[in-house]
Amino acid sequence: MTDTPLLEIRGLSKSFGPVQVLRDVDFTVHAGQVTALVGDNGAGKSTLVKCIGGIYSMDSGEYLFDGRPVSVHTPRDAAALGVEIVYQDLALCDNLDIVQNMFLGREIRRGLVLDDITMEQRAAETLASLSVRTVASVRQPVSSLSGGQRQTVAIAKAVLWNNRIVILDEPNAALGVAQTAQVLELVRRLADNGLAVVLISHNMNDVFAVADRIAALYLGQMAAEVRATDVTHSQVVELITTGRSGDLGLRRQGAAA
Amino acid sequence: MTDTPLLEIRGLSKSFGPVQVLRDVDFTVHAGQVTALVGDNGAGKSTLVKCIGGIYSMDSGEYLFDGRPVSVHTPRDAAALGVEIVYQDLALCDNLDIVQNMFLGREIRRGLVLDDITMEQRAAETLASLSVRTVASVRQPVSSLSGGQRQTVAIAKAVLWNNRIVILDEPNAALGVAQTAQVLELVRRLADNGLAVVLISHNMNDVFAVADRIAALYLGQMAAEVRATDVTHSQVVELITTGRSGDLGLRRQGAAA
Amino acid sequence: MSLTTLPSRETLEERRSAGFGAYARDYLARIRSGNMGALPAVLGLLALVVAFSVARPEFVTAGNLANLLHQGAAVTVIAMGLVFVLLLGEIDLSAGFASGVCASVLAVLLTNFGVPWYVAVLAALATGAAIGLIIGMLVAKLGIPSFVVTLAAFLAFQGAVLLLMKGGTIVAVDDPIIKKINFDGRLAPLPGWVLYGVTIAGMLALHLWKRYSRVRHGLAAEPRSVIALRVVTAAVLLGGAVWTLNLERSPNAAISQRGVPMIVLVVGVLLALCTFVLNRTAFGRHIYAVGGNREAARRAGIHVDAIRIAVFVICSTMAAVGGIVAASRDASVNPNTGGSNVLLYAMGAAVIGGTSLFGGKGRVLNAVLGGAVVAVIENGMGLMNYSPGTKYIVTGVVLLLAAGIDAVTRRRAARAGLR
Amino acid sequence: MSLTTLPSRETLEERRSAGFGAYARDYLARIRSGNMGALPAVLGLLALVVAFSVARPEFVTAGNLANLLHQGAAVTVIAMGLVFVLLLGEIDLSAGFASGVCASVLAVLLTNFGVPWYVAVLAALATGAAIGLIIGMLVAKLGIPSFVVTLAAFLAFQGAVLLLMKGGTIVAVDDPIIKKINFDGRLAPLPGWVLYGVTIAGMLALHLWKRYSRVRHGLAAEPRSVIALRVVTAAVLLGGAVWTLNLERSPNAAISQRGVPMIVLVVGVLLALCTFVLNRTAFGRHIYAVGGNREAARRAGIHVDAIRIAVFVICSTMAAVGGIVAASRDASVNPNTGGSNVLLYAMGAAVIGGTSLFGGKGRVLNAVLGGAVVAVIENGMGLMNYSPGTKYIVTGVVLLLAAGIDAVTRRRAARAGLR
Amino acid sequence: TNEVAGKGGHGRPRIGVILPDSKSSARWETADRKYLAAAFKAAGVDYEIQNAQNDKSAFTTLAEQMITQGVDVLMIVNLDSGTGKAVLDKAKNAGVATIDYDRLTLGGSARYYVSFDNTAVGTLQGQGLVDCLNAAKITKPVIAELNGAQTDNNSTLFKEGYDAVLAPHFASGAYVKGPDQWIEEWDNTRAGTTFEQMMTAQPGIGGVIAANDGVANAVINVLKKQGLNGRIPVTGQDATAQGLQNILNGDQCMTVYKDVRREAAAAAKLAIGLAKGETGVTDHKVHDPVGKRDVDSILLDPKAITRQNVKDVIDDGYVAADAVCTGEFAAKCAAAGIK
Ligand SMILES: Nc1ncnc2c1ncn2[C@@H]1O[C@H](COP(=O)(O)OP(=O)(O)OP(=O)(O)O)[C@@H](O)[C@H]1O
Ligand SMILES: Nc1ncnc2c1ncn2[C@@H]1O[C@H](COP(=O)(O)OP(=O)(O)OP(=O)(O)O)[C@@H](O)[C@H]1O
Ligand SMILES: [Mg+2]
Ligand SMILES: [Mg+2]
Repeated sequence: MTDTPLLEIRGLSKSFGPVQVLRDVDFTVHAGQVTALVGDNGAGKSTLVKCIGGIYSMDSGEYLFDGRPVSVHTPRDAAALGVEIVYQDLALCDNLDIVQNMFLGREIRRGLVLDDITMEQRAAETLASLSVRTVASVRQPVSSLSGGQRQTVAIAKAVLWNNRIVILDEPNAALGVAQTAQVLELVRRLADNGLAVVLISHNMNDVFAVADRIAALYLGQMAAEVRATDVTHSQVVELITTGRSGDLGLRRQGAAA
Repeated sequence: MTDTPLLEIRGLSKSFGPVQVLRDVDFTVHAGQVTALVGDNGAGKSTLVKCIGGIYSMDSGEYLFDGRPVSVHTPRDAAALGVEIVYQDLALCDNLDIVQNMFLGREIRRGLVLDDITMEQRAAETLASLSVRTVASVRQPVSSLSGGQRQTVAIAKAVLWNNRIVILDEPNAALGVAQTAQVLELVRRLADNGLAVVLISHNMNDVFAVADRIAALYLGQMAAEVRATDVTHSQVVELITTGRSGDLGLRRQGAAA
Repeated sequence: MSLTTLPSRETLEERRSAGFGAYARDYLARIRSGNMGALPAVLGLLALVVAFSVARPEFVTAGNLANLLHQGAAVTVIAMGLVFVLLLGEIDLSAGFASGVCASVLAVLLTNFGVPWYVAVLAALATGAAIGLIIGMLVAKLGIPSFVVTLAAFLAFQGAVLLLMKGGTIVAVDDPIIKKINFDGRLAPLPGWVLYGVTIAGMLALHLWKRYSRVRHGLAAEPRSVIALRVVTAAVLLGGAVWTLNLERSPNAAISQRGVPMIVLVVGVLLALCTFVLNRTAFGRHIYAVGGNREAARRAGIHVDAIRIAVFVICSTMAAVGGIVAASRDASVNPNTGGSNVLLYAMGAAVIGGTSLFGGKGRVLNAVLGGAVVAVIENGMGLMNYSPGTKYIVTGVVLLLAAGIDAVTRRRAARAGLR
Repeated sequence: MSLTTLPSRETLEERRSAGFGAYARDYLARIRSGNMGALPAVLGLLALVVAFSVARPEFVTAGNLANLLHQGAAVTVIAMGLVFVLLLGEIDLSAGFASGVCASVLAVLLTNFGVPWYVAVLAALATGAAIGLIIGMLVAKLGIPSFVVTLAAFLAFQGAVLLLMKGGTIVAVDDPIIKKINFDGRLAPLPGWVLYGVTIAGMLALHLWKRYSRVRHGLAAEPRSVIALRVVTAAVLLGGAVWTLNLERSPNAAISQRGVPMIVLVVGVLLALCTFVLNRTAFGRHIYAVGGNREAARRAGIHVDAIRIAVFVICSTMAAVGGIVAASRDASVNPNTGGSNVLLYAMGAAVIGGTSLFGGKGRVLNAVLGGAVVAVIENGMGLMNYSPGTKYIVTGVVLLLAAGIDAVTRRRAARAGLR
Repeated sequence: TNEVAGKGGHGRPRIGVILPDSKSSARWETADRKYLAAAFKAAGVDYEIQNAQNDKSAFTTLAEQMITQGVDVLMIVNLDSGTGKAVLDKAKNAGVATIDYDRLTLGGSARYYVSFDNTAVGTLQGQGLVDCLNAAKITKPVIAELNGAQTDNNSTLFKEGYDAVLAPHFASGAYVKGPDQWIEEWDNTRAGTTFEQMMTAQPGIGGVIAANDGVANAVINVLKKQGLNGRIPVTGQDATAQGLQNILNGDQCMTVYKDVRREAAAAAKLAIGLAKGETGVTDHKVHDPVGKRDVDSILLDPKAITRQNVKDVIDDGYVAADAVCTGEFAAKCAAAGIK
């Protein structure tokens, strides 16, 4: 664990028209750690992630990477920093097949020509490593995949690359038992290899299984960022549902704002 | 518990082009019970549900309702029988607002004119009852909702009506802790009111919390239909991942077919 | 199934009691976030009017205002019908010539067969409906893409008009009632004012009634001040128009030409009707649903095929109305009625007004505004003394500018918020 | 990041070693499930050819086959360009007149300024590219809907042609090289056969190479029998065409007109090039991605705006080629070149071929097939002695039937499977 | 001063002209506009000349606007009689004097009609074809007809003219009636395709009536491809530079020369007189079968042009010599006595 966080967001606010979704949010991510981001439905987790990924522009706030301020306005900017995100709404191209989706935007080529063979091989390997056994062919269009299969494709896509930060927005939502275990193991392995991993999940078992740190959003505000070993299940649930738990969490006047 | 099942599917097979997804599946649902449908990713759960809902046509098989054979070819046929389904891929109209989506196809009118006021009131009440506290307005288009909020809208839509069967395909996937509890409670209450409820989930805690019976699909075949009290967590997980567990599940030659 | 209502409904109803200030802030924020309704189209229109008025002072005379209304009516009516088809993400290339076919039916019946005007009008409308029914069936039941079906219809109707017109002659339409529609029908000044009063009063009553019932049921409602602002704006704009149109505009002292042209009434009634259908009936809601997500609509038990067929019927029937309006304006029908640029202009009017070609988004009011943009451009360009080549180019550029204002406003606004 | 490969890959690779029988079953199942590639378009085309041959035996003469190729070329080339724009869910209404503008540039430079042919051709292509660039920028950077931008361009280009043609005169194009393209250029019989041989051999080599490398890497590959079937079919069809075109077709004994028209080569090369770009390059893949889900493509780091601009550049440049082809065929350019029904026919060709107006779905080969359908209809109808009215109607009906065969086959097939 | 209020409000007489399009024929923009404008300018009247671009609705729009602006005389070339009639009626109601220029509006209310005699044009074309066939000694030729746009009343009149000439030859069996089609919008590309298909359907075509030079040029290009140009006579109309070149080449048998200057001058004179409150002087009466009335008319005679008298067109200044005698044509011009 180093001292400068790999990624630091300071004072992020974001509104959609009249609705303020994030208020003055601070969020830090450290290399080699799994940071769990939790919060109630509509707390603003996905919005925060989309701001980090350059999908949404920030209304105000600072974006520090490796301690240096950077400006991230498009997904390309984020990718250039080494930030890879699996969004909750997946965003796969339904008209493309699994291989094409997994390598989208980073196709392997030989000269001008796409190297479909290598891509197909690597896609099949990665999928298999995520315990997906029911995909008939990696040349199937993703529109014909089951919910969990789609989810797996999106996850596989994110881990194919050498990144510095991997953010997973509810990756286990649609996954089966074996696949979930596989993904959690993957998350742990990524962090152990020195990457920073952010995991968003509503499942406390999953969170406590892998997280080093837990950040809880409550109604668009950061209620607490704590070490996973310092809190219990029920404390985190309390943070999620009420924004505070004992001396952790938002001050009362803050919560009322 | 009555003797004739409310809904019975016999020998259902379904292929998509060269891929056979369901093979000779039998499935029964009883009034007043919660039937959990479990299975690995890509096992065919959603496909089975879509066949029941009239989204897909059945290649072969029988569809019995109240013991009588019926033919269900469109979602309207299913709705006419009193079957209401929350699909995994939700299928909301992004351009419509929450109220409009919730009452879609069953708008309340006064004469020719839509009764928007009544619909808005009822939508707000139902949402609130599902612990959704972060929706700014029920007049928001659903495209601006968070994943969990969308899920809740879809669930709310299904339970607004007087049905005989409610089928929920991974309803808790995107839901927060409180909302999950609320939905499980709702599922139990529906069954207690005499409805037949089918719950698809990958979360064994949820399954065991509410299910009376458990049906396990394995690679498109029905591995077992058992009472929840007769099996353990780990047995069900085994059924899901290997198709058999002890003397439960598929015969070996069946699994090899 | 009744569920217990939990207490925490504050957020849902936060804005229920908000006053004018809060509402205005809300509106500004919504504008900034790109959700601007008719504003950009109105801005584009305004810019055009100002530009033409500066270039040619004749542009802002009573006579020219009346001309403009007559000129733009047919395209606007067809555009209104197209909105229905576009809302479903379908297209109707045949709407222009469908209007021609219906106009031919009208003219041939009136002139060659001497039937009474109402029989001819009914026959024209029925022809339109039948055309729409056939197109709709081919699209919905056989699954042929609407682009192909209506391209085929586009060709076939051209031929049908030629046959109906016996190979290229023209048929005069001299029926006085038909000519009232868009040739010389006018409301006398007094009835014009009366109608104006009724319209404004009706608008006010509707708004207040809606507010009253929402408040009574404890739902968020517009503050009275907003309603007042809206009604007063409408009253001023409409009042100005009525006043201008009630001026004498005849260049010939022998004939008086005061009063609001009848066509304004026709378009107004159609606008109200279509808006009512789309916004206040289940049928209209289902159109938006099918256009937004066809599969979701199907799963919700909506008769998707029926809706698809219905919009084509509506579109072709509106095209028939457009054809009648055009026949009235020209006092005749010929093989080119509904041809040349009519279709593209009508589609353009709908799209400029903000209707999406992908379905699910659009309003009939915007088609009327888009129709006004197209009419203003055609009218204004007619006053400029350009050679044909230059005129085409300038028309294109002006259209682009008018649409560009719209796009750039929306975009600037959208930057602030979403994507 | 390398992940350990788990052992259970059977399902993924089940079909790797499948032979012809399994492949055929697979193909039939795929057909039954509605995934039929070019088959329905070919069926529609075949039905048309048979129908016209029965109605007019002249239809199947060598001379008429050559005419057909000359006549359909311009629309087909424009349709190929439109596929790129349609793949993105955009539309280009200006493609027809853009081809007119480029043809005018070519003609004016050649005839009035006497520049060499290659300079004129380059200038025409550059004009096309510039047009596309401007349209693309307006669409992608300002966010004006492409329907509106290209409608404005549609108008402006009409004017531009008039200005270039000095108000409506005809400009002759007499350059012998340009006329080779689509007027009188032919491959002599022997070179024709040589080229044929090279094409078929190349096709075979490509297929075998692909199979070889896939098998070498342990991936599922087509069985040899399927490759053989495909290559033999192509060889027979193309061979028949070459043989027919190598017959003497000149009505004038003094002039021989044997050989494959040069335009076949031009279209063939463009088809191969476009197919290569769409299927085998990252750029092509990104076009499909942006068309399928623009937001997903953006999140994958694709320069969405650049892609959007690029497709308009390609489309307009192809339109320029189409203009050159048209100018060559008419040996002249007039203000109507690229006008009247050219745009609609080109769009129709693309859409009949199965390209979706919603983006993400379509192939250039299908545009060629669709272009053939349109050309066959026009050609066949030209042999019938109908009055214009009847001709339009019959053309519409025939188009509908051709497209209907396609739609109904797909639908019947789709019933078995999805939705 | 604001001139919109009506006739009374301004001093200078004002004339409005609406031309039909710029694509069916180049004459409207290249000739008529020029000559009319010159005449009006010389007479010191205010004028406005607009082109409706073959758009019927634009046509009506333009007329309404001219009437609103208070023109004293409205001169139109109708796109079709229907819109023409509507416009003329509107003008009449507004007290504006009206002239049908070049095309008679059937059933209309124009006060005057100025034109070439269109049936006579057709007669010249028919006779020209007969002469060329005789000169080439072609026996029992199949005659193909490519008429103009069916929706253009003038096309019908042309056709009446040449059909009347050809009918006896068909009846006697000297000629064989071949394919006979209308060319929508006078579209040259379509004319080329149409003729190709005619050749396919009836390979023995020996003579072609092409309604104007553009259509003729398309036909000639098809013939060139077969090496048949010059062997099969083709007629034309309008004496365009292209047409004259085709005639010099021997590919086109004849064209019809309508001296637009004379037509424009006659119309302008009439209009200027009307605008100043005088009555017009006319020499003919043309019967309008629909309106069942005789219209006071000025009718001008068209002239057939063959290789022998191409010179006349150029000497008149109707077409510039350097537009025709480019490149290879210089020698042919010289041979035809053109400088
Ligand atoms: N485009 C938008 N326009 C308006 N409001 C939005 C938009 N996107 C999100 N919101 C609102 O912002 C809030 C936060 O949404 P977000 O998707 O970030 O929630 P979340 O924490 O990811 O929830 P979940 O656990 O359900 O995924 C929600 O109340 C949502 O309605
Ligand atoms: N339209 C389709 N075309 C082809 N294959 C399909 C189609 N739909 C589903 N499949 C395949 O059928 C299998 C079962 O899919 P289904 O969606 O029923 O799985 P599921 O049990 O719901 O899985 P999950 O838990 O991931 O939701 C999958 O392997 C999937 O790839
Ligand atoms: Mg979320
Ligand atoms: Mg599923």
